[in-house]
Amino acid sequence: MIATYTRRELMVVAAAREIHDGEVVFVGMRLPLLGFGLAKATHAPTAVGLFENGVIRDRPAAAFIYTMGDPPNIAGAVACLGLNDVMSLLQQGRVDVGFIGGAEIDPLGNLNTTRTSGSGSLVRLPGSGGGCDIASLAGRTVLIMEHEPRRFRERVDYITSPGHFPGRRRGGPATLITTLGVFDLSSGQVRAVSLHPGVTPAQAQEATGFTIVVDDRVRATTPPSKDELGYIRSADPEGFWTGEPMKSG
Amino acid sequence: MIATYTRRELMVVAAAREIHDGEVVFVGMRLPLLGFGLAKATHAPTAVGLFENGVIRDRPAAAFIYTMGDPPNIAGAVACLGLNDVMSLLQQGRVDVGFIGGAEIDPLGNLNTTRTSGSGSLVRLPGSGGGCDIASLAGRTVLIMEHEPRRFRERVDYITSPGHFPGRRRGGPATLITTLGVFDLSSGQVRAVSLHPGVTPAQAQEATGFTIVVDDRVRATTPPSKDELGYIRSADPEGFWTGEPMKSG
Amino acid sequence: MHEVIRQRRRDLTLIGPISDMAFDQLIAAGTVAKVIAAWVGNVAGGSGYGFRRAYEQGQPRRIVMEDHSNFTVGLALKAAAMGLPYLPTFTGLGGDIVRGHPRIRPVDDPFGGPGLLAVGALKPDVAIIHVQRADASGNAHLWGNLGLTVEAAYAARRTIVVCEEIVPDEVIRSDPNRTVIPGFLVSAVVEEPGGALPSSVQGYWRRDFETFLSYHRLSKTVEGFESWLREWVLDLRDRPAYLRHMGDAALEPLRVTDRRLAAAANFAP
Amino acid sequence: MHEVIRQRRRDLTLIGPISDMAFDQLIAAGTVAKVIAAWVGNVAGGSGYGFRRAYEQGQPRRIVMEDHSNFTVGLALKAAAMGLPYLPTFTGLGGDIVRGHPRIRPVDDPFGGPGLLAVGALKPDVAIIHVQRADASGNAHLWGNLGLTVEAAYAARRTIVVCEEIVPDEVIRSDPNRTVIPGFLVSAVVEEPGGALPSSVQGYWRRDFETFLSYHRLSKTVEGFESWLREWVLDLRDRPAYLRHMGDAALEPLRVTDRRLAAAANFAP
Repeated sequence: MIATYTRRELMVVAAAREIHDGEVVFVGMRLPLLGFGLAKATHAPTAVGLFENGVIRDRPAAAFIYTMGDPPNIAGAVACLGLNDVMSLLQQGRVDVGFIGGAEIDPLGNLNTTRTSGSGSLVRLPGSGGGCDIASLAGRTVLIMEHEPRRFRERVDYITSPGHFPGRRRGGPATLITTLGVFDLSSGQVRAVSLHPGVTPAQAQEATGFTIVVDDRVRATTPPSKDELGYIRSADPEGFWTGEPMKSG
Repeated sequence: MIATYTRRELMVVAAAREIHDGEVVFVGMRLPLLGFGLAKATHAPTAVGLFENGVIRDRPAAAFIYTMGDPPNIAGAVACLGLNDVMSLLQQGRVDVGFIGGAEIDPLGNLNTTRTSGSGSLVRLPGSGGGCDIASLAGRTVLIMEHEPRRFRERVDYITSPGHFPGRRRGGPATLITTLGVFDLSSGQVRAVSLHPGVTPAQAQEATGFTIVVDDRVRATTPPSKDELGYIRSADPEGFWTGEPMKSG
Repeated sequence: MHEVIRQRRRDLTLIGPISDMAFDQLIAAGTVAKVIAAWVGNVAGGSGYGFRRAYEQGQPRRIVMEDHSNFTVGLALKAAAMGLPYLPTFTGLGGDIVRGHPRIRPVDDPFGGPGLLAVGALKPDVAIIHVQRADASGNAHLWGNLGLTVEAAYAARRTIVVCEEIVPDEVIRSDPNRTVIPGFLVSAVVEEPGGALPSSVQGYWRRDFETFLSYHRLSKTVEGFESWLREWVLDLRDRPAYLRHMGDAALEPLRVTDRRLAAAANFAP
Repeated sequence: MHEVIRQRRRDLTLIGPISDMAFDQLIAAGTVAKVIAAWVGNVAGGSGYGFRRAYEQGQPRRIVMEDHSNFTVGLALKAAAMGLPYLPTFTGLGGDIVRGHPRIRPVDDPFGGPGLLAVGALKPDVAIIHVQRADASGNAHLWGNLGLTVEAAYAARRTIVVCEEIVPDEVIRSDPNRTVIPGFLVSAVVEEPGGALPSSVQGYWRRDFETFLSYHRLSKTVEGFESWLREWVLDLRDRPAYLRHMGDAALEPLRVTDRRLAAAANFAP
């Protein structure tokens, strides 16, 4: 029997599986942070995490943090440098994988977190933060999205974090993890790798504002194990990030 | 009655007089370092000293140092940054005055500390160190030289530390302190401000490989006071830098 | 920040990579004409409603937004800190942030490599820096989160150091590598314990998360923001009054009382 | 450094701003083909005789010299550390160092300001860094003199950390701001107390000035250098042997025994 779990929890597990042992990971907050901690606790014990504010950790913070600058994320870090220092390492190509969230995405993996008129009226979003830098400079990127038609657009209003484009020097979107499934972006189209248990190919296509590649016999995302759930719930005891519904990025 | 003193000691006093209170000073080793300490102890108590290795001091080291990286120069410093940090402050224009020594000089205040064939055969000198950077970027520079004909040349073999040149952004050589006198370089020619006691205008001209401007009634460099000598001898008790003869730069 | 609002400053330009709710408050209070940043919102909750009202509806006034990534803000300040007109970078290529950007232009690699972007220097008139301790000359010890604090202090025309404690200069001299801002760059030193709240200060204050959440809730509406502004800014004279208004019950849990000291470092010569 | 000579390495390129006598020894021992530096000599005495013999007479072999200023070396390493092909600067304009330099070229300011120089990135194959302490993963605490240590470690393809002490990782974690080199940049960690002598290590070793002077005297002649090399390098197996050969009478006065500890910094969350 498999414990019940939220889609957020399943996404954390999927994010963790994108991290290989020994890799240098540009960690975001929220789900990717939990994914990094889960990967460290399971299959990637020697992975190292960089935060855009300059913090470098080889183990997650001992207490729950709301932002990467919170004191528990600095206490016990192996290094606390400046923003430009870790960005320089990122630009050097020393970062294997980075995580980014977005409000809108297109088939090339371009992310918009700046402004949109998709819903008719102009909506201002917070902006890039480090997203554009991770998208531009990491060895590969893993994108995390709420899977809704209005967010999956043929062309995003504003390219905050560049996806695949001619002349890209390095990296680009590799994987997209959504509330409905896990998708491969490496080919410049959105191809379903797995859909979360209970999600049909038709539902996935309906929830996407453009055509995706999804095999009728596409496998189901492997659910979290008891241990994986145990870790996630100890790291996010109140479900601040992993409870329903997902907080919008 | 005036205490006897060496020419090196007189040069230290002359160097100290080039530092105004409240100024940010790019300090070298040897005579300028003693001059900085003397200025701090007398007329420029609030001057701040930068060292090219990243050290920032508002008082001289408590013990004699051979190099700016020696532990006594770090202990008690107000800041110990990196080389690029202090060089960045220098490039920003935050440094009022810098001191440079040279093996050869020309009328424009160009200094050569790289290589020379002046004496016939090729002689390799240590090189720029921070000299070129100070000459290029400081608000003004004070040059310290052994006054010998072979060192004062119409044109130096190699411009290690640039003097006056068309299109200079900032600064340039202001004052030259030698074993024979103190000279103004701001006008693009070498003009005697004072000659050390006992040095005649003719001797100064003879010791210079090009024509200098020296008034027959040029004043004598004011000798060190007892207090000034007291400071210098406490800072350089064995005369490592201020005894005769001068160590070549 | 709150004093800036009390003084009814106008037409300010705000600069920062990831802004905290202070930006939202300054914007919603109408003090801001322009924002140069990579992310403006509430680090706890997401959207900054005051920022959105100003940007989307021009309430209480229109603002000009200069969008950046964290790295381009960092490079713009670093360029000024280095005394350079620009710094080159590869970040942003292929995206819209750098397209037609007033401070970012394409530039060639003089050594024949692929093209880059030049990020123009950004020189703030004033940088306000909160640190743990400084001496009376402004030599400042900062530890924990650094972000772009040092770049901002180097780049700015005037730097104001706000510290938890003004300490004897011997404390600063005991660890010159901890001095991230040399005093000769500092125009003023202010001793203001808790001056960074609701943000955290390593070893002194925890993040006041409740205030982030309640501000986020209230600032959803103009009325909510106005009442928040009155209660927490306009009706309070200064920072001590703010801390008194919070009350010990709210303040004490935020105060760091236990000790996790840095391992000894010997500077003996 | 001495082990490099014992292994009879050849055709090395040395990189550094202000070189200490180690450069002179490596050059005089014939291990060096090229030097990229701002200053090569003996910081105590001035001229580096081994360097001069190689440069002036090609003894024991010709060397190629790439002359720099301290800042251009610093910028070349910083460019590589930042993952950039170059960094711009104003230093050196009007002088001969930058004229026809293989790594320095004129470049325009894309914002229309005065012209600058571009210093090309310098990416060492190996950086050897001496620090006070590191953990087994290479996370290194360094204090005191920094120079270009951090830039070199970031820029190099491989970084070797030599430390006075390998410490438990909790010591490093207690002060993450003191970690100047993150372990994932480090290829190897070597515990070698006194490994930096005759240079100083803040809080551990004073400068061994006598050795600088005696080397300076002896290295005036080839014969003098050869005898010095035999006694202090070739006839000694390793660094402990070097320290034994120095003898306690010479070694003990160099050891820092008193304590001037950095003021406490609390990292408690």
